[in-house]
Order: sequence, then C-alpha cells, then structure tokens
Amino acid sequence: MQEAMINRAKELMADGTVSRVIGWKRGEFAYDITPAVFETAEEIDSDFVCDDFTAANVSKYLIKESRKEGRILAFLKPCDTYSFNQLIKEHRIIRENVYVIGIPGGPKLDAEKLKARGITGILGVRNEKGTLHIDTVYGEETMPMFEAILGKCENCKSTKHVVYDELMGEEGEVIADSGRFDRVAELENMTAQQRFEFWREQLSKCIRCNACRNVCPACSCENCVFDNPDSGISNKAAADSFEENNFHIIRAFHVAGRCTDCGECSRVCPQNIPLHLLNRKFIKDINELYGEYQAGEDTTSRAPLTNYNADEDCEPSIVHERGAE
Amino acid sequence: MDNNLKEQILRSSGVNVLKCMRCGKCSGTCPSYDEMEYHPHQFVYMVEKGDIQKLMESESIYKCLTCFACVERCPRNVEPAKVVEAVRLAAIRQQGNNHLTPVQIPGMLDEDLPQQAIVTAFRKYTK
Amino acid sequence: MQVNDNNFEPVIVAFCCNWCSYAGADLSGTNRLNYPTNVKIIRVPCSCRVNPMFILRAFQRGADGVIICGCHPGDCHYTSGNYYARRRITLLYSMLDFLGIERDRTRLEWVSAAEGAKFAATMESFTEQVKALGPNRRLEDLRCRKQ
Amino acid sequence: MQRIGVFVCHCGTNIAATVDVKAVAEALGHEPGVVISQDYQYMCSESGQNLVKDAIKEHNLSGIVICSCSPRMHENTFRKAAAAAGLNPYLVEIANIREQCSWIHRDIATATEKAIILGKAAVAKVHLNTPLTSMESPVVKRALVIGGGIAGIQTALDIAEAGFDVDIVEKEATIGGKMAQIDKTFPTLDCAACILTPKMVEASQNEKIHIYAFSEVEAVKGFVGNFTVKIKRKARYVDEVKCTGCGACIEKCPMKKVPNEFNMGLDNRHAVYIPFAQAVPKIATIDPNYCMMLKNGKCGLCSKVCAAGAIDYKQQDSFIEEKYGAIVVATGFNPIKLDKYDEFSYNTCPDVVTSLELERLMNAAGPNGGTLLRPSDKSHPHTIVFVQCVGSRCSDEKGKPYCSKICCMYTAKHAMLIRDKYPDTEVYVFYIDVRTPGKNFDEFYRRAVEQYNVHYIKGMVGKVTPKSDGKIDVQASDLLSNEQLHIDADMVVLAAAIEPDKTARPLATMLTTQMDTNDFFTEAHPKLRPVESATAGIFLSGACQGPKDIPETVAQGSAAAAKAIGLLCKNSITCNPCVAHSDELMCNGCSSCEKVRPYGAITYSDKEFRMPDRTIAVRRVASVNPAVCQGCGACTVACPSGAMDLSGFSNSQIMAEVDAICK
Amino acid sequence: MLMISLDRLDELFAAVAAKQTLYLPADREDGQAEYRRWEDGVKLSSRLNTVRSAKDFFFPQTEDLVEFKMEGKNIEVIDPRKESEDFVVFGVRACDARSFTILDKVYLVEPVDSYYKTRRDHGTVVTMACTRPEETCFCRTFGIDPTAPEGDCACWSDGESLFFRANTEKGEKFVDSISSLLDEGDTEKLEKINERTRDVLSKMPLANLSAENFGGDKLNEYFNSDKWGELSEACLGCGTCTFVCPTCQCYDIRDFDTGHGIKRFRCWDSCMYSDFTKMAHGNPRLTQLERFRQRFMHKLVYFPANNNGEFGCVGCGRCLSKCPISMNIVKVMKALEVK
Repeated sequence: MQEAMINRAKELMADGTVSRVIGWKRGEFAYDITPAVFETAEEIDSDFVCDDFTAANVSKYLIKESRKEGRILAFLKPCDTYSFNQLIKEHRIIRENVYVIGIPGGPKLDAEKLKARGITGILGVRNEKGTLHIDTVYGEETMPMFEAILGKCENCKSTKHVVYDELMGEEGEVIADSGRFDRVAELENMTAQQRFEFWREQLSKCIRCNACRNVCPACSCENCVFDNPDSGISNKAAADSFEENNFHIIRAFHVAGRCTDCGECSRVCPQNIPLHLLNRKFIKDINELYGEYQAGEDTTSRAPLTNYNADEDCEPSIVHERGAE
Repeated sequence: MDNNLKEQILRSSGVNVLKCMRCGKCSGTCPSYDEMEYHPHQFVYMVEKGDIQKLMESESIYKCLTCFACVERCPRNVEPAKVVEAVRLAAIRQQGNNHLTPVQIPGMLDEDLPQQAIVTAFRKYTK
Repeated sequence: MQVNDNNFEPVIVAFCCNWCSYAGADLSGTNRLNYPTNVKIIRVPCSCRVNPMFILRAFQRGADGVIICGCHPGDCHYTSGNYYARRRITLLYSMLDFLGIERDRTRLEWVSAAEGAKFAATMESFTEQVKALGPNRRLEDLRCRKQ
Repeated sequence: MQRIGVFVCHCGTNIAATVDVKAVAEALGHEPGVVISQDYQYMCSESGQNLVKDAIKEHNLSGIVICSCSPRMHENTFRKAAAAAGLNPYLVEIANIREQCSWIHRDIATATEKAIILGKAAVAKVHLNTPLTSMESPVVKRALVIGGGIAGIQTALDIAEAGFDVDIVEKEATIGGKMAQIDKTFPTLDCAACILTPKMVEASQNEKIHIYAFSEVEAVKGFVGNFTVKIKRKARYVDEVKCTGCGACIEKCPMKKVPNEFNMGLDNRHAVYIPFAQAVPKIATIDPNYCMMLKNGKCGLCSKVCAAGAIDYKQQDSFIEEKYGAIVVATGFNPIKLDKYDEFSYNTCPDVVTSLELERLMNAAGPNGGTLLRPSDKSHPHTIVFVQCVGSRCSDEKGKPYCSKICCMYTAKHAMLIRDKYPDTEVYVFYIDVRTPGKNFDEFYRRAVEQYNVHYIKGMVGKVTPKSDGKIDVQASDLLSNEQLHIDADMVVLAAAIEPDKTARPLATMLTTQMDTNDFFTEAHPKLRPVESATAGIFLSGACQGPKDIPETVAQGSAAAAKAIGLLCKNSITCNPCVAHSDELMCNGCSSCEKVRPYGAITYSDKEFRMPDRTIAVRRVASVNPAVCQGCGACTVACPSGAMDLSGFSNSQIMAEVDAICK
Repeated sequence: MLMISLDRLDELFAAVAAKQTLYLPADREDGQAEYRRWEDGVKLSSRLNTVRSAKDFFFPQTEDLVEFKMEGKNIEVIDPRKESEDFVVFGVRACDARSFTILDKVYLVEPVDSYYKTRRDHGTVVTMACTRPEETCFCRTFGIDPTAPEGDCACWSDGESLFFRANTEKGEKFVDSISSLLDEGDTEKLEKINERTRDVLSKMPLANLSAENFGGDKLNEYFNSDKWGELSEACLGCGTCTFVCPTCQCYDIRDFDTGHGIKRFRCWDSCMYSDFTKMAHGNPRLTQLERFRQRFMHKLVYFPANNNGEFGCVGCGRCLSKCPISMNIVKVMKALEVK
C-alpha cells in the first residue's frame, strides 16, 4: 500500500493536481512517525511512510494547509475522513484546496503496549499473519498483533470513507456492532461512588499538557477558553481535583455533537487517561436521547446540540430515571 | 374568659375559627338545627369569643349528629363539627361527666336502634 | 465550623430566566410563599444563557446544589431558548452523573411567571434534597472552601 | 478603580420589617470598590432617587447597586435616575431583597444574611458592568385586541379613533361577549343590547377595525413594537364574503335540536346558526358537530337555498400571520361550573338556574320571549330564592377564593326586576355580606329592599332539595333571628362565581405574561400600572385582569387603548442594548451560534486578519446585528471558543455573581 | 559493599518509611510506572522509568507561594508553607539524578529559590543503576553513566541483592539509618552486569548520538537554521515534552481568587504554549516555529552558554516516547547538526 501511495502522490504532484502532500514521515525507530508535509518527490521517496504505526490523524493540519497557496494531497484513513468532513462543515477547511485520497484504515499499533509487556530496546517490528516479531537488543520477541492494537482502533466505528476524491483499496462500511459504548455502559452501571472513584483515579493523573486538546480536530478554536485569561476559567495547571474535572468536562462538552470519535485524545495522552470515554458518553447519550447521530458523517445536518425536538426531547430529570443508583 | 379552655378546644379540634366569614352555611345545612340551643355557626363564633362554658353546659353538644354536613359545605374549610366535638370532649372528660353510663342503656334501647348507633353513642358521650 | 447533619445549610444557586422563572420567583414573594434562604437566585435572560461553565463554577466555589429554572417548553420568550437549554443541561447533568457527582445536586425545573407556588415548592424540595446529600465534596475546589 | 454606591431601600416596612437594612448597608459598605452605602425609606420615591443622583455626582460613582424590590419593578426607574445624573443607565444593578428575600423569609437574622449576599452578588456584578447604549427598533403601527367583548370592542374603538389599524380576534362566531347575553344593566336598568349593539356595529363599520370572528390566536412571536401573531380562522363552512346573513339556510336546516349556547342551553338552535339577531359579523356558521352534511354527507339543504352560494362544506381552518406593535388582552370571564355543589341541586333540578341563565330567561330575545317562566314546567314562579356567593370566597378547591364583585349588584337588579314585573312573586336573597361600593350602588340595593320589598336574609343557604310537588325546599339559617328557615321556592337562582376564560392560560403562555394563581392576568404594577402586563407591549383590558362590572371594564378598555396608542404613536422604541456580540479575534466561524439564533441576528463574513507572523489570513467570522438580537444568549453557550458574549449578562458578570453567592 | 537481599525489600522500605516518607516507582494498572508514596503492598516497579520525572518532588507542578486574605477592604499576607518533613525518593535513575544538578543550577544560585531549596534540603535521593536500558535512552550523549548513578546514595542490583553506596553526607545518614538490615556482600557479579549494560547501550540506535556540535557558542549556527520550519511543522504546541521532561524548569505565576482571598501559586509552564512569557505587548515568540526553537535552543545552546557547557537535557528519552507526533530533541539534533 505504501508503495502505491508514494507512486500516486508523485503522479499527482507531477501532473500539477497538487503541489504538496500531507502524510507521515519515518522516525528514528520502528514506531515514531511524525505527520509531515512533503514538497518534493525525493522527500516522499526517502521519508514517506504508511504502516502499522501511522495512526496520527492529519485532518486538523488541513485547517492551515488548505489556506496556503496551491492544492494539497491528503491521505485519509476512514476515521480521518469523519474529522475532515466535520471541519468542512464548520467552515474550517477549504475543501477545494485539498485532494483527498481515502486509504484503508487500521488497526494501527501502539508501541506503548509492547513496552508495557517488557519488550524494550526495540530495533524493528514485523507483522506476520497476526503475530508481531519484534527485534530488540535483548533478542527477538513475539506477541499477538491484536494485543498491541491502539486503543482507538479497538472499537472501530467505521471503515467507510465519508469523503474522498479518490479511493485506494476496498471501500469499507459502518460497523454497527463496534461495541464502542460497552465500556461507557459498564461505567454507567456502576454506583456513583464507583464512578467517582474511577474518574478520580484517572483524572488525577492529568498533567494538563493539553495534548488531548491540541491534537483534537474538534478543538480548533483560535483561542481556547482555557488559554483565554478573560474567560474566567483559564488555567495553566490542574491545580486541584476540581480543575482536573472542570477541564475535561468542559472540553468534552465543547466538542459534544462535534466529536467524531477519532480517539486521538486517548492516543496522545501521556498518562493513558481514557479520555475518549467522556466523548463517547456524550455520543451515547445523544444517540439514545436524540436519535443516532454521527458527527462528520455529512456536512449539512444539524448537530444535536444546535437542534431540538420540541415535543420529544426528554427532560434533564431523565438522568435520575435511568442507569444504576 | 377562660383562655386555657379556648386554647384546649382550638388545639384538640385543630380548627382555625378565624377563618369563619360568618356566612351561616353550616347552620343552614344542619339537620339537627331545631334540636340545638346553639347552632354550628354559634359554636364557631362563641369559641372564638371564648364563651365556651355556655356551650359545654348546653344539650347542643349531644344533639350534633356528627354528620359532617357543615364540614363538607363550609366554603372556608372551618369544620364546625370538629369544634362541636372538641367542646363535647371538653365536657365529658371532666370527672364524672359521662353523658351516658352503661346502666342507662337498657332503658333506652328500642328494636329499631341499630347496633352501630349504640357504639357510636358510647364513643361520643363517654370518655 | 464543624458541619454535621443538623446544622448543614447548603448553598444553592438558582439560575432563573428573566421572563418566566424569575417572575415566578417574584410572584412567590408577592404571595409571601416561604422557601429556604439557602436559595440565591441569579437572573439570566433565558435558560439557554446558562453555560455549563457557570454550573461547574458554582460547585467549584462551594455551592451544594444548582438548579436551573426556565419557561415551560413552548413558552420561551425567545421561542426556542429553553429547548436548547433542555438538551445542553440534560447532557451536562448526565456527564456529571457519569463522573460520579451526585445527581441530586442538580435539577432543572420549568416554572412559569404564574407559578409562584410551584417555585416556592420546588425550592423547598430541592433544598431538602440537597440537605440530605450533605456538603458537596466531589466537585468542590478545596482552595475555595471556607475556613 | 471602581467607585460604587450602594443604596438599601426599606420599602416602608416591606423590606425593613424582615431585613435589617442598616446592617445590609453597613456590610456592603465594606465590599471592595464601594465608596458609599446607605439606606433609605423609599428609594423609588423622588427623594430616594435624588439621593442616588446626588451621590453619583458627589462621589463620582462609577456604578450603583440598589437593594430593593424586583428589577422587574424598578430597574428602569433607577436606570433613568442614573442617566439623569450622568451615569450610564447600564451601570445600575438591582439586588432583589424584597420579592426574593424579605417577603419570603420570616427570620430577621437569616433574611438579613441573605440580603447581604444578594447585595454582594450585585456589587460583584456591577464591578464588571460596562456602559451600554440603546439601539432603536421600529414600531409596527397596528394593534391586536384578543377578545371581542365589551372590553375588546371599547379598546379597539379607542385605538381606531386615534388613527391606528386594529384587529379584533374573537373565538366565538360574533363579537359582543357576555354583555350581549345580559338583559338589563345595573344600576340604571337600561337594556344591555341597546347600548352594546351600536358599539358592535360601530366596530364593524370602522374602517380601521378588522374583526376576525370565529378565530383564535395560535402563536405569538416577537417583542414590543414588533409582534408576529399567527391567527387561526376556524372553518365556518360558510364563505364570509359571500354570506349576507339572510338566514335562509337557518330556516331550512332540518337539524333543530342543537343546544343554544347563547341562551345558555335553555332552548335549541339549528346546526347552521347566527348566535343572535344583532350578531357582528352577521354571518352564518355551520356547527360540524351537528350538521348532517358534514357528519355523514347527507342533507346539503342549506347549500341549495343559499342564494349567495356561500355554503362551503369543504372549508378548512386557515391561518394568517400579521404583525402588530401592541397587543391588548381582553379575554373576559365565565361563570364557574357548579357541578361540584351537590347541595344546590343545580345539576338535578332545572328550576335551579344561574344568574346568567336568569338573564336569558328574562330577556325578550330569550327562550321564553321575555316572560319569566320556570324551565321545568313553564309555569309562573311565585317564590324565587337568590343565593349569593356560590363558589366565591371559597377557600376549598370547589370554588374561588376571591369575591366575584358583580353578584351583589346583579342579584339586586334581578330581584328588583322580578318584583317590578311580577309583584305577586316573593323574592328572597340569602347573603353573607352585601357589597355595594360604587356610584349609586348602595342606593340601588336599598331600593330593592325598601321600595320593592325584596327579602334580604343574612345567611348562606345550606341545602336546596327539589320536592315531589315541584317545589324546591331551600334550607337556610337566618343568622339574625337565629332560626333555621325552610322556604318552598319555585325557582332558585345561584350567583355563580366568575373565573377567567379557559383560553387565557395558554394565551398567557404564548405572550409570556404573568398570571396569578386564579388565572387572572397580572398587571405590571397593582396600583400604578393596572392596565399593562409586565411584558412590554402587552396590555390588559376587562375581566381578564380581575372581576369587573361593565363601567369598570369599559374604563379599563379605554385605559388599555390609551397605553397602546402611546406605544403606537412612537416611530421607534429604544431597544435593549443587552445583546450578544462576537469577538472576531476569537471566532472560528464554525456556525454553531448561527444554528441556535432565534431571530437571525447572526451573519458571517470573511475578514482579513493580520497574523502574528505578519501575514494576512482570511477567516470567516460571525457578527451580530444588535437591532435584531433580543439577547437570549443561546449563541453564547453554543460558542465553544467563548467569542460570543452577552452584554449585561456576560460570562464574567454571571460568574462574579456565582462567586459572590457561593463565597 | 553493604547490601540487602532483594526478597527483603519490603522490610527495607518499611524501615525507611518508619522514619520518613518514602517515594518509589510503582506500576500502574496501564503498565506504566509512577512515583508513589510507599505503604504496605506497594512494589518497586520493574519498568526502566516513570512517566513523570522525579523533579516533581523538588519542583512540583503547582505550588502555593503566598496567600492574601481579604477581610472587607483589609488585606493580610500569609506564607502558606508548612513545616517541611524529610523524605526519601528511592529508585531514581541516573538521568533523573543528573537533572537535579541542572535544576540546582537554576534554583540554587542567587537569588536562591527558597521553595525549591527547602525541598532539596529535606529530600534524600536514592538512585538505582540501570540494567535494561531502552532504545529511547541517550543519557551517554550527555556524559551520564547509567551504571554509576549520582544521588545521595546509589544502589545496584545483581538480581539477588541490592547494593548501597553513599555519595553524600545525606546518603551516609540514609545508609546508617538502615544499616541494621544490611550485610557486607560480594560485588563481583555486579561488575559483570554493569559491563553487560554498557555493552547493550553501545548497540542502541542512539548510541552514537553526540552533542559535541552543540553548546553555548553555537547560537549563530543554529538560530537561523532553515530546518526549524520543517521540524516544527507538525508540533501541536502541547506541553507534553515539557511536562515529562526532568530538566524543564519554567513556571508561570498566577493568582487564584478563592472568594476569600488570593492564592498566588506557580505552576509549570511550557515554552511550547502560545501564552508563554506573555507580556503587555503580547508574546515575544509569535509562531510555533519560534516556540519550538526556543525549547531546543535552550537545552542545546542557551543553557550550556550560561552553565559552563552543561546541556539542559539528560537523555532520559521521555519526550521520545511521549510526544503525540514523535518530534523530539534527537530528531532536532540530527536534523540541525552542523559538523
């Protein structure tokens, strides 16, 4: 696939369809890829990579890139297309300036999961029929591939591309039984005390590095309320438990109805906080209370929080009426 | 004026006599009106004035049928029957003041008297 | 001061829309309908003006309960504000619940300008409800706690 | 540095009795930025206002806080006072320590504590207030009157007289209301129809007045000066334009057994009908509940006889939308239902009637052509008992807690009319109190007693029992002679309490106006603004605001008209400057706010911005039209970046209040 | 050398914790390690390093500096510091141990940061030699020997026993305090293990990374390099690298209005943030390129310029594994390097 992508990219650059390509650049190790814009065929040949570790969602970079001179080629995985579409809907990306090639998605891998098994000193990773062969300075190690799948790929919601100019590989479809709300439901069925303790343990790990926010395609504000000293809630550090809660509640609320569930927030969290559960809670509530809604699926529908149904919307008291204690 | 007695009546009846607007509907609807020396609206008014001794000495307290028509129809929810009841209780609770004693009963019985009435009478007229 | 069950007096913030609920609160005053002093009202133009930030802010600063009152659905002075508020607040309350914040600390009630009695009764019952929960500890900012 | 003045009002004893106003003034004086804090008997009085004005000048105040009654009451008063002293009116905040403190709490210590907190919240807010300037918004020069009774007619006539277009929406087939059903009026005993019908005709002929009869208000949008009202024109199945009111259809209609509402169901009408001879508009209406053609498609006689071809069985409800600058509510009253009063046998005995039914029984156009006959056997009644206060002054759930005000007088009128016309009839009136305040009212009542020998008995009737001989046993206690009476009456007339029309509550909802617990519309001020609702541009006329007799109703109708005219005379009104605004530097142009805006006040445009690296970037940003925006604030919450904020209720202001309260 | 058998670790920790608070790296349920206060049941992590560095103990993420209490219009100034207690940080790696030297150069020179100093004075650092370095390790680039860590007291494990050597007076006190548990042991096996570790390090991908072409005199070579644009292009501007870094020492001072007064606190800041060192006129570093450059120039040029050639990086590799887009100091050094 990587080969075909490189060839196609060079073709499109050569025929003038695009002047730049956004993709991923190989790093020092087997897994540390960096999103990058390529401007020449040489750069592409030497550095372009698309493998098991190219999980980063490049949609958000297109806010800026689509405003630059010339057209840019973007390789988008299915989940990335949802983010891209949502940004189109919010008038953040100039669609004409992007040539989208849909590429097959994951599952992508998480190097952290290798290390958590004690596999360190990694020199190379080969994926053979579902088994990872990891070459390390301490010798070769193997592990089943599915145990190394990135959290955000574990419950993939769709392998369908909702927007593209060109498609490479087979088109997938929406996965209805992704089970992506199972963990949310599990938490919902706990007692309030248990949920409180769960989230306290998770959120107390937060170092407020803002990686979740800065990587999030929905968090595309020019100036975030948490950085704006006039907003009244700006704060640089999670000085106490309230700040930790406040940041994550407000962040999740601000992207509610706009979050496409791309999972980048949890991927980048240095402390492995399952932040996607907060977003999925909102998505689950929205689906259950206001009807199925998938942000980014289209560019015209009204988002659930900027919409209402006068007769059928439930009252907030529904929170008291459902779920465990 | 016996304030303690008034307080006791008001407390035991739970009635706020000040709600009465003196329409007289209680007396207008009372089936025992003609039997009574003092009528339901007078009970309310006299209790308000503290003029209770006269009521306690009057036969009127035993003439009330406790049919609650006055309670049902009072537009202000004053509940005169409860006042009458409270005055009656105040009377019979005094030592030796049972209005009825068991020995009196056989002489008063007649065939048409329902059993329930006897029980009711005991409840109403004795402590 | 040691807070125990007997002397716990919750701080309750009520956001009331100017057109219905604030007027309803005024009406309960006009009708001399008593409700607990714990309730302090903040006037907002519409229930849709209530930003989740305000609710969290109240809890941060030591509120033990937050109630939002707006016009009945269909009665919004601005035609649709309370419908948006209804969705937003539902989702926010659900999220607070998800984080294990006691759900009885939050409420939304529709109170019209004519419902002075309902306003007073609502505040009475909400205060009781919050009192029963005790002080807000799960969403307070310790730095703001009264010494 | 802020220089804030705090003024604590005693409101006589309204506040001072439960709140230690001196302590409040003292406590607030210690708040940061407060340079003067004082209390006064009546802040809203001229001297109170002067106190504020002098303080503004003397202390060079940058903001003021008035701790007083609800801002809905006097916010404007103090804003004007501030403006007069050179302070921007929006630098005034009100702490509501009356309606939301002194009136609801009993304990002085806790009420004072709360008042201080409310004051602190207002001080915290005023710190962040900014001077605002009002915009102007145009006034639509047309008024809507809802209800076509005497109140609505009078209001419409007065507004039209002043030269403004006015529409009347009346839910019945004709205007006229309750007054059209009344026989004679007190205390002059002149014929109601004789004074009402000319007014109805006048209204129908006035080219400034448009009557939408058989219509209802469906939805109200907008605000003072600029309401948009959706009116439902219920299907009459008769073309209003074509119908000449000739009555041919009615004569031919075979369905004759329809209870006649106009005569209180005491006789029947046809399925197609004109309520009464002088109806305005005089247009037939087909009752779809009874018309055989509409029910099962068989008949069609009316259509055949109608020379004008006005019958239209396919007619549907239609809707029109009209813009108005002012709305006058004149929805009137109805007698309450007496179903729950078993003791008066109203449901079981046809000879027990309500006073309004008696009006029809005595009216020349009524079921008996003006001869008073018992409904049961059409015999002449020799003894008539009137029962006052049926359902009025009742604290139980069956009745109404208020005095219906008009019953004493109309009962005296009825008694007098009966005694005058049928001297052989004995008339008893059972009363609790006879209330006759009003010009020539007590004289009128005394005439009934002294001249017409009506028997007034103090005491409420306890029980009304129909007897097998056709007589009615009326049992009551004569409280003055202390005896129980039993009167063998031929008829009993019940003075039923009156209540607001059932349509009033949904209407209040649409208009966002206040109502009291009895569903009477609440006036903006019980003494000083008796014909205005608290919602700007909505005025109150007649019994929808409280029980009233005809002269009072007419007076209020004219007063409401005067208020509406005052509004319509203006070319524009100053609009609320507390509207949303967008910070372009922060806006992402995501369009979330645009989706929730109710008035279309938000638009987007591409703007050039100079970026930090000195390049120029074009970005889509939102802007708010302050004349259109009504300041609901929906957009401020939809906006994730916080670029949208609301003047007067800004994020920081509200959070400052929250902080102050939670401290 | 004094030593204790590894199966007696709990005994050792209990003895230390009985006298002062003991912190050590423990495994979290997600497989990563973090410093935790030792209590019964807490096990020493086998991971090479923690997510957050050990700098937290001396330079916490947030710290109250001063409080102002307001009573009406009166303001009272309060020092919120409590009496400090002695504590031990156990299991610090050589890289983190060196980071304290770097932080000391910032905070213990005049004017001395008394908040930092108090913590340093009360804390005893017990380091642990590395035996299983990871591919992200490049401490040797900065002259650190992971088999001979600094710190008040250093420890080595030979798989059976833990050996102790005090480096400072504080370290000696620490060893004394546990001497009753220690025995003299043979270090022969230890030497072999250290030998092997050094050998592994030389086979690592970053073994040959050198900092010799960087330093305080290299401002002109690197400041205007045309590589910065490309390097910073993908940077999200988050603070992950800064906050997991053991040597990043920038902070912001903020006031928090508690409603009753003000708490003036400092908190970590990141030069990657758009509002870093914001002044009245705005931010001196206008774009992400400049902010990105600041971080690496500081570590590789500015810091050595002011500190006798000492670099502001210890090669712990945290930023390599934690950066959301895997852009890091190694890539920067490799891309920039002018020989």
